[in-house]
Amino acid sequence: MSTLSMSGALNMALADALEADERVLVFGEDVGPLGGVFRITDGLAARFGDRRVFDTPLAESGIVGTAIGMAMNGMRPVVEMQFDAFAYPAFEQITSHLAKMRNRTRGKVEVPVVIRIPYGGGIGGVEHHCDSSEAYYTHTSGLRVVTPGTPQDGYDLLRDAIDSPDPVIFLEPKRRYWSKGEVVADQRRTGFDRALIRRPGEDVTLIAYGPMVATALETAEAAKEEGWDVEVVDLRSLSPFDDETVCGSVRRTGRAVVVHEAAGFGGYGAEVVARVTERCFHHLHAPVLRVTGFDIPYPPPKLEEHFLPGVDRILDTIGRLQWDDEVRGA
Amino acid sequence: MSTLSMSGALNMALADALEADERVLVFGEDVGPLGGVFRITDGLAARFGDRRVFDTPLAESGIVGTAIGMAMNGMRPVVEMQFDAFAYPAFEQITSHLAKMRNRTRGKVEVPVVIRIPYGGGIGGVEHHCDSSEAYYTHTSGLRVVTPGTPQDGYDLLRDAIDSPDPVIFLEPKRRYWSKGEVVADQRRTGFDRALIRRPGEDVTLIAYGPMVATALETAEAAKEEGWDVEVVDLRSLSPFDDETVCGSVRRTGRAVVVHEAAGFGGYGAEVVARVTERCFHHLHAPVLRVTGFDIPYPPPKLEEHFLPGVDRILDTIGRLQWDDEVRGA
Amino acid sequence: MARTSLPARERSLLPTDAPLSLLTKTGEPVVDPELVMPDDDVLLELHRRMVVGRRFDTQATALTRQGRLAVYPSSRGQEACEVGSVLALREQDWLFPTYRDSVALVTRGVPAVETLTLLQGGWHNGYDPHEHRVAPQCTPLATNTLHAVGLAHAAKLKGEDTVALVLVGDGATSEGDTHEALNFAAVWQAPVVFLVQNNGYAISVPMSKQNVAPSLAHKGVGYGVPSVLVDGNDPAALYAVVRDAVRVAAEGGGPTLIEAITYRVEAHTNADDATRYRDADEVAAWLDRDPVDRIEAYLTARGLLDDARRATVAAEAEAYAASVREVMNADVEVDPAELFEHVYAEPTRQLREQAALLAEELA
Amino acid sequence: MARTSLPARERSLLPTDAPLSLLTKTGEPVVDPELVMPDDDVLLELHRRMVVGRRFDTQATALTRQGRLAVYPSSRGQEACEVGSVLALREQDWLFPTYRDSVALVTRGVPAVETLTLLQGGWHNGYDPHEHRVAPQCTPLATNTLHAVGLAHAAKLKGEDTVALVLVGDGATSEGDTHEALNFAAVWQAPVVFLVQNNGYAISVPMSKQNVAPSLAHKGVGYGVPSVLVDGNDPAALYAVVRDAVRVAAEGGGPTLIEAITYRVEAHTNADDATRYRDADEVAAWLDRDPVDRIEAYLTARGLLDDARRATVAAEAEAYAASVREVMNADVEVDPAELFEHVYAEPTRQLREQAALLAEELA
Ligand SMILES: Cc1ncc(C[n+]2csc(CCOP(=O)(O)OP(=O)(O)O)c2C)c(N)n1
Ligand SMILES: Cc1ncc(C[n+]2csc(CCOP(=O)(O)OP(=O)(O)O)c2C)c(N)n1
Ligand SMILES: [Mg+2]
Ligand SMILES: [Mg+2]
Repeated sequence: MSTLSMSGALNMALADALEADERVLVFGEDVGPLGGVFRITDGLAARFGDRRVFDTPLAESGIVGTAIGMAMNGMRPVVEMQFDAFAYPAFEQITSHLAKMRNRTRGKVEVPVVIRIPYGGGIGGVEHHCDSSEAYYTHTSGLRVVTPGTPQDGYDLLRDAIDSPDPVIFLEPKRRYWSKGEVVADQRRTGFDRALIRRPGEDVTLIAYGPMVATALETAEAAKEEGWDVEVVDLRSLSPFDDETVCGSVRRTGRAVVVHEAAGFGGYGAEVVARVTERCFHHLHAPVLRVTGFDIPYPPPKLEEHFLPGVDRILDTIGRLQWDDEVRGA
Repeated sequence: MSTLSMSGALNMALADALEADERVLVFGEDVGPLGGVFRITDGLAARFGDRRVFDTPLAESGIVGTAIGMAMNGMRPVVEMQFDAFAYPAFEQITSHLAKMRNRTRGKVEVPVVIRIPYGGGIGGVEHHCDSSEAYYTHTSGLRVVTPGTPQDGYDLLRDAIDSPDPVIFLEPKRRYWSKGEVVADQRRTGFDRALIRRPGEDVTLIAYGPMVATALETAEAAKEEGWDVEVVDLRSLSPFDDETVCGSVRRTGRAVVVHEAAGFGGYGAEVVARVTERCFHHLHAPVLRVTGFDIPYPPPKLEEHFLPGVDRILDTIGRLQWDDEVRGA
Repeated sequence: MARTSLPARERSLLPTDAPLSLLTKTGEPVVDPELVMPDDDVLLELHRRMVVGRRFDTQATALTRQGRLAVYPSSRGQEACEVGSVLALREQDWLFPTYRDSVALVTRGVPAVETLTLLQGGWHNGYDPHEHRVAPQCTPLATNTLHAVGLAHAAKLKGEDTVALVLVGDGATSEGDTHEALNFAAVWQAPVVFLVQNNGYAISVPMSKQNVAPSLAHKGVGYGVPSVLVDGNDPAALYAVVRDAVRVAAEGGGPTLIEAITYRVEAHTNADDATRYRDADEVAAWLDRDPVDRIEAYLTARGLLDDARRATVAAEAEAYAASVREVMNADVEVDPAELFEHVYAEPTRQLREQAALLAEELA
Repeated sequence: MARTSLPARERSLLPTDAPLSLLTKTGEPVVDPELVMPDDDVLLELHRRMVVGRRFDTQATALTRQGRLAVYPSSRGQEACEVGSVLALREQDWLFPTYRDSVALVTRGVPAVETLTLLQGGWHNGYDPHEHRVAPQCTPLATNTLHAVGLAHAAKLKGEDTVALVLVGDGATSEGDTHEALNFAAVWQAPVVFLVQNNGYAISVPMSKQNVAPSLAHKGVGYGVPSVLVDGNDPAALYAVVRDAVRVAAEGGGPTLIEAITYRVEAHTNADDATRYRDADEVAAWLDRDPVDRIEAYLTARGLLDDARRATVAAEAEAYAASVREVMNADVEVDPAELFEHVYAEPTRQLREQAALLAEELA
């Protein structure tokens, strides 16, 4: 066990995966000698050589498309998209091929590719560097979409993703790259597609993932002052969704709020609201609410604080959950 | 007024727009002499010449990217993507530029581009020819997304889309291209971004759009036998969403079902459920349910009937809306 | 095969002005210092497979009229490419075909019924790609070029002697993926061969609206990929050129781009109406350059093909067509439950629920 | 300018082996039959703008250290490209720059504070593109090539005499969009000039991992686009080559692809650590080819630049830097309400609700 930043944990996961399985390859833009613009692949090219860790020409469709071909030939490519919005050129390869290859070939062709995408805002990045693009991938059948909220999950989920026979979109919350935590290697205890209750509570379930897990936990602390005992669920796997854990929590608390950075309209939170409502309707004291980014392009650095869901906005939303029970009724 | 198929109505709309405004250009793959694989641009190249209606090289990012440049120079390009999945190569141009250009330039640069995309299934098409990709676009702030359910709306909405100063994703329900209806030209009465109540009813609101409008109306007829008086709302504009019309209906009926062809998980229907539930919670006798495609790639022709929402599946779902009111309770 | 001594290739990246050929359109042999005529047995095999392939193609078109296929994109007129390229592959090589390349598939040994599964609508793909080393037929244009490069590069990393041959159309060369694939292949010196079947049209769009360079083979220059322009209706030249490129790739010489000038005799698919965009005269002129007639003329003149062999081949083609008819006339068995089986390695809980729902509906 | 007689261009699509130049690295004039040395006043203007541009660049880098800019990608060492290309444009022409081309913007007349708005973080873009005929600085690589082609083609359709000049880096040439743009431009014969600033690196990735063709200019061949290879640290040659290409485009001669060989002296941005992937020696060798020194040496030898003028130019540069410091040191005014204003022509009802929500929070 050691104390690591999430970026350190991700780096360790890649190194351990490269060590454990020679079919694992790491490639993309600047992932070689530079170690990636976020240094997630730092030292890997030197350690594993440029046949296993290498820079590619600058073309995202090319990176994903060739990764598919390599996977068809038995490799396990782990590729990096430099920033969220720069994965869009690969959208056709991801949607029409990566997601569908197994299904169209009746399981005959597996494409265990992991696409690592640093996503989300909060780092003062200029336009195109802070998109939260999870909804594009979670709506695409055939993909797994996971995102860690802690360094330990950075390690565990990335190892799981690389081991998975399915293609995985691995979303890295870039504003949490430098957050530290204890990390135990090689001891993955929570299933790859399970949500986790990060903090138990009685009154309301706060559903978060990736960069918002820390914000949700902070909110839970602050909520104590208001007299609310908040349960925080970290989804971890956005697709498939862990109905059991999430609905179990909401049925207990009777109230829920979903939090994410992405624009709300048609965002991932809508799915969470829809399925939780459908499955827990009679346990709900109030509609499941969302705290999300506004329905606008990600703002410029000097305005991002107004966009990002923070403790106050989440508390306000919890406050709107009709705590006065008599209000309720058909 | 004349009786036209939806494809005829779309063709007439393009012709009238080309006639009305010389800045309108129509281009894409096979839209010239061939008139498009669905013949929506039939006759236009001959009538308006190959400077206004023309074939491009085969490259969708190229088509959308050059359309953006043309719009920057005062044109009003109306481009065709041949099938839904073949718009994906243009995803970066659509998401990072088309949707954002006005915002990033503080309104200084307008890009009034219309992207016509035949979408959805039901025509026995092989893989990649039947995607319902609306959720990718509706989640992208800055785009308008509209889809007609009738020939008249084919005409009206396309004219409105071309006149709009905003970029519009215009989704054409390909299985309804050949459905006929009365069409009045040049007399657009319903606002571009308004939903329409296609059939009034008392008991339950069926929310549909595009190819599912006809299916919803059929279901409403069939539901009479079960004793349910079904109201059918045709969304028309998927983004922005007409909360007023939809919530007005649901508050009246107290029950709602959303129908679409796309996979349910993270689909557009989730947004409808989430916002309707949030806004109408205390009027709801049951959770808002969805009838959608399964969470799988669109099936091969011989299996598509099992995938597509049909009258029976929708009726079954209406049946699950807890008609026995005493069941309800916290 | 003098052409391919590597240093020479490196110096001159430009393709020849005129397409390489070994047979004139009437079947006379051409002496080209850069190409060697394939052996007689290869030529006879090319002929046999082209005749069978064409018969398969005609049969498939007929099946669309009987409603047995949802759609069929014919490669009639392109048999030199379809057959010549496949026969030039070695067993361990991989083929990355498009929707138009059903004749290439059956030539590679994929059973007809498995080849046609996609177009019949029973499933998205009917064969085991690993068994035949044939990727699923690709519809999103040009995307298969990248898969081929990736597979070839992986082979190189593993030290396997495998070459990937990828087929694309003239229209597909305009897509960004083709460009990225040529570049990745060049930078990695991946063992991959790009064969562009320039059949004159991308559905209705003629070459003049697609590209204004002297040839599509010229595209290789910008990547440092040696390019060859070849007469795409000359099966002997096609075979020789692809074989050569495969050998170079296998020897570590990197990728080659081949443009084959050919013609799509039929409409884009049975659903297309080609009279909207091209003249009967143009088609007639190309019928005159028929690849099957050409090799037949040559082999006959050489005394290698007599009436007896011609009859044997024709009979084989007929028998094959009959067998295709038979399997395709049988109703396809489809199982709705299969819809949920292959989406993930293990169906998710959600998919199991949805499968149960459908099963209940169908019960 | 003999080079550009159109028939000659059409015959030979290949760029020259060596980059064209008009000044050696020590500033001696080169006689090139294909290029004409710009007039003296142009050379003096090139010099002045390059000195001012470099000072601007140094100032901007300094502003990152003071936290006044979120990030800054320096174009130090690339001033011949940044300034030479922009001065070669006519007023009615359009420029499509990238994030690296701030010096090009200020040379074009965009106020510094508007140029730096993006990097300062106040808004995504600070100037009115229509006013300056400068598209917003583009970050998604190569996507701007297509916008340039579209704008140029629309100009042609409207009968306007407008040429679009698009700037991209060496790395961006690998993206599919570059390929599609070159092809659309060629097929449409659009009045567009592509200038690739090959500064040796795409962040950390050197040319050897990006492209193995003899040059990036070779890419023009595959589209039928005439290509020019030019010394990117030679402002005289840069100006002459771009001017020429603009003239050809304006006269209906279609697109040109120019590759300028230059070098990024600073790291990719202030946030990058270039020591991880390149040697100090390499940088030193390029400092020796400095574009500003080069034109200064030439003008001094010609007697056109004396100490007095040098001092005037230096003073202008200092004064400009001071003004940049001043405006950039003022706090940016941002208005959260603006977030909702420009997403659509009219804010939707949802956006008005969201704006109200935020206003309430901030009240
Ligand atoms: C990305 C993409 N865009 C559009 C299409 C629709 N489409 C199918 S075939 C075709 C023409 C292809 O022409 P070409 O590459 O020359 O191949 P050919 O059909 O002539 O063999 C088009 C536009 C597609 N399949 N994929
Ligand atoms: C589509 C896309 N992918 C990745 C990036 C991230 N990125 C920003 S600059 C850069 C390197 C660009 O190199 P080059 O084109 O040579 O331009 P230079 O920075 O050297 O001027 C990369 C990879 C991006 N901006 N856009
Ligand atoms: Mg073709
Ligand atoms: Mg560069």
